[in-house]
Amino acid sequence: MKIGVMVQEGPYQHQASDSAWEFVRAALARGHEIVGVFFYTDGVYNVNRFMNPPGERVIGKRWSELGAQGIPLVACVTDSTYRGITQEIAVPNAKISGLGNLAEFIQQADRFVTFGD
Amino acid sequence: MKIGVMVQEGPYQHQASDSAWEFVRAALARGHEIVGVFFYTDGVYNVNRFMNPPGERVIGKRWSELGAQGIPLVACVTDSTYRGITQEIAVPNAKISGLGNLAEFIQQADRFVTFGD
Amino acid sequence: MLFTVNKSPYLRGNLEGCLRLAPAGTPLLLYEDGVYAAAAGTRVEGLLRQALASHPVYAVEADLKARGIARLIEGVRVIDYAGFVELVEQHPVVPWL
Amino acid sequence: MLFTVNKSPYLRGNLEGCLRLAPAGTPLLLYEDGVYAAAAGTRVEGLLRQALASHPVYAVEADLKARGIARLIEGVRVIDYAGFVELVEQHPVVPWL
Amino acid sequence: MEHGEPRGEPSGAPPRKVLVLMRKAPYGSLYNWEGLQVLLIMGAYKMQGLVDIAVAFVEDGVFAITQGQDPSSLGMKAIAKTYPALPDFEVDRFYVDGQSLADRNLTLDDLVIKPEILDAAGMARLLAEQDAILPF
Amino acid sequence: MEHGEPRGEPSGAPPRKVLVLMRKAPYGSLYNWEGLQVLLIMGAYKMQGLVDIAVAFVEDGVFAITQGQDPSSLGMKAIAKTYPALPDFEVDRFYVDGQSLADRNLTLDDLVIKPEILDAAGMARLLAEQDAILPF
Repeated sequence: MKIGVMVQEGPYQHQASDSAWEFVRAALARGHEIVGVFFYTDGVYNVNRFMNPPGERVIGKRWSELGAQGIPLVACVTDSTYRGITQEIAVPNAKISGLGNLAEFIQQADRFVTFGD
Repeated sequence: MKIGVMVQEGPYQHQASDSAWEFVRAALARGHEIVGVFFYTDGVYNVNRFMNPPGERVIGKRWSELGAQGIPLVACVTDSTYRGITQEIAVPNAKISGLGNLAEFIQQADRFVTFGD
Repeated sequence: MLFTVNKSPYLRGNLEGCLRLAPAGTPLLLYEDGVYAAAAGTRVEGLLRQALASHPVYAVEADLKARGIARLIEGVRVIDYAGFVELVEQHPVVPWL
Repeated sequence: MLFTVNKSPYLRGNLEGCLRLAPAGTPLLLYEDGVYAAAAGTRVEGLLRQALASHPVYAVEADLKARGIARLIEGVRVIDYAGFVELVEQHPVVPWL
Repeated sequence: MEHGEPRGEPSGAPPRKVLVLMRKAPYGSLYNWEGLQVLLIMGAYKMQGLVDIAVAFVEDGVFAITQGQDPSSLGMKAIAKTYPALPDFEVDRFYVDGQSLADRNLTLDDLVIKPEILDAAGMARLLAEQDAILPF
Repeated sequence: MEHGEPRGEPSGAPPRKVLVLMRKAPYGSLYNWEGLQVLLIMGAYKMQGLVDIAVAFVEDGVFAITQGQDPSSLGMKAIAKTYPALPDFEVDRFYVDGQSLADRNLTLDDLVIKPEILDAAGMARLLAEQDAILPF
């Protein structure tokens, strides 16, 4: 199936980002196509490339690795602008772009799952 | 009196940062001394200098202005490192530093107030 | 002690939780989404009436206005941020976030 | 429909809220702090027993293990993330965040 | 459990049914402001026949559409006032959970729009019709 | 209402009484991990006689100290296992709300430390003694 995902919280503070990542990996393992992961509201913090937690999972890097496999990763441009996240500081394979991407993902997906608080 | 403040959430997503700012202004207006504002957990996002909300309150700038009045603003260095916030991208008058600052603020303050979710 | 509550009483247990522990006479401050508890005639009015029976209850005006809450339960004292600060002058804060 | 609940039943009304609207037979997935509802013998056990009377109830194993929840209410089905995905294959998701 | 069957390609398929589900209160957090932005963009996709879009107000989500909101002294944008303009953006299917209104001592007269009031069974049917539900 | 009187300078003053109040569950959010970091730093200040530090577990905060936690498959750090080491960092005053334990079908035997169990009145007294309460 084609599955779309939205993440509404930033890394570390809430489990949402971790749960979304586990879900995406499990969906890929079952042969599904992830049409995209849309990072909305505080979720845009997930694509900050400067996360550097000592001895810990690096959430931005994990997402970037999924992006390298061809999964579209988009952080909402408006929310990013509010919060000081720009394309320059985004991890590789993540795009800062408009809400239209969310609409596209939904329109392409057979299922859509949101992770948040 | 001497009053210390902790902020546990980032800007915009939750009202915590707004409430803390209103409280600090009102406390100053009543002649109190704010011994410091400590930004902890997602609160560290408050000091990002690149926030740029079109036609909206710029929360980082508001804090920086209070810092210019001599109020110590400290964002937890560990949480900042986790989340990709560094001294270079911090607003003027905000310092990325250790949890010891929180302990100092508490030790100096007659009252301590936390804003969060 | 000043107990502060910033959560909606419909979806969160914060108000109920702090009422269990706050000794009679201790003031209670509602702010942010906590001010929804002060609206008259709702399903949770009983909870706030229980609070008012034992505690002075304050609600922040700017938060009431933002949310368009006009009809308050009788006895709730509306204060501005200066009033919030005054309460903090008088009492150490117990943030029931 | 698959209702998903990720909040503790002690401090949040999410589980109760979605039970009011979920038609009988609709599966319910507990994950993150939502899995606390699956623990046996607690004050909120009645809520989950009510859920089990009308719904298949699933709980994510990794979240149970993280929290050290060992004794579950009988009838709760423990699944891994692959099982979560299987449920999503079968049902559109209603996230009751 | 077994796999569901994939559907066909979306092009040429009927419009995806999308519901924005507002469950949180405004101002204390940003979520339902963000849900409002999603409604606006979905309206544009509805115009192209790609999605069908509706919004439901449940639990504290009903506070999003109450009259008299004035967050100006907090420097925040008013949320409710945008709703009456949504039909201009092709968003015109509004639903509200009757129990949630009653619990909060609200009636249609207290709201800035006139959503269709649904009982629990009606709300469950609405949820069941959707391809995608976006919570705010 | 009238202004309270400022206290004297803290140097030479008795140590500030600080309570970390754990009310949230671990893993779903980071708060009580962060509270734990505060306990560790406060221990260092206690050694200097500047603060007195205690921790109370109330409501879902009691889940922070249950036995058997294993978040390794989620790639997260275990939280509970740090608590037994806290006395080495000068943090040794642990309190738990008895009602919160009972509500969750927990007893002292289920916990990684042995906090003093307080009833509602005892917990209220503990809260009333503090100069600063830090919620997590």
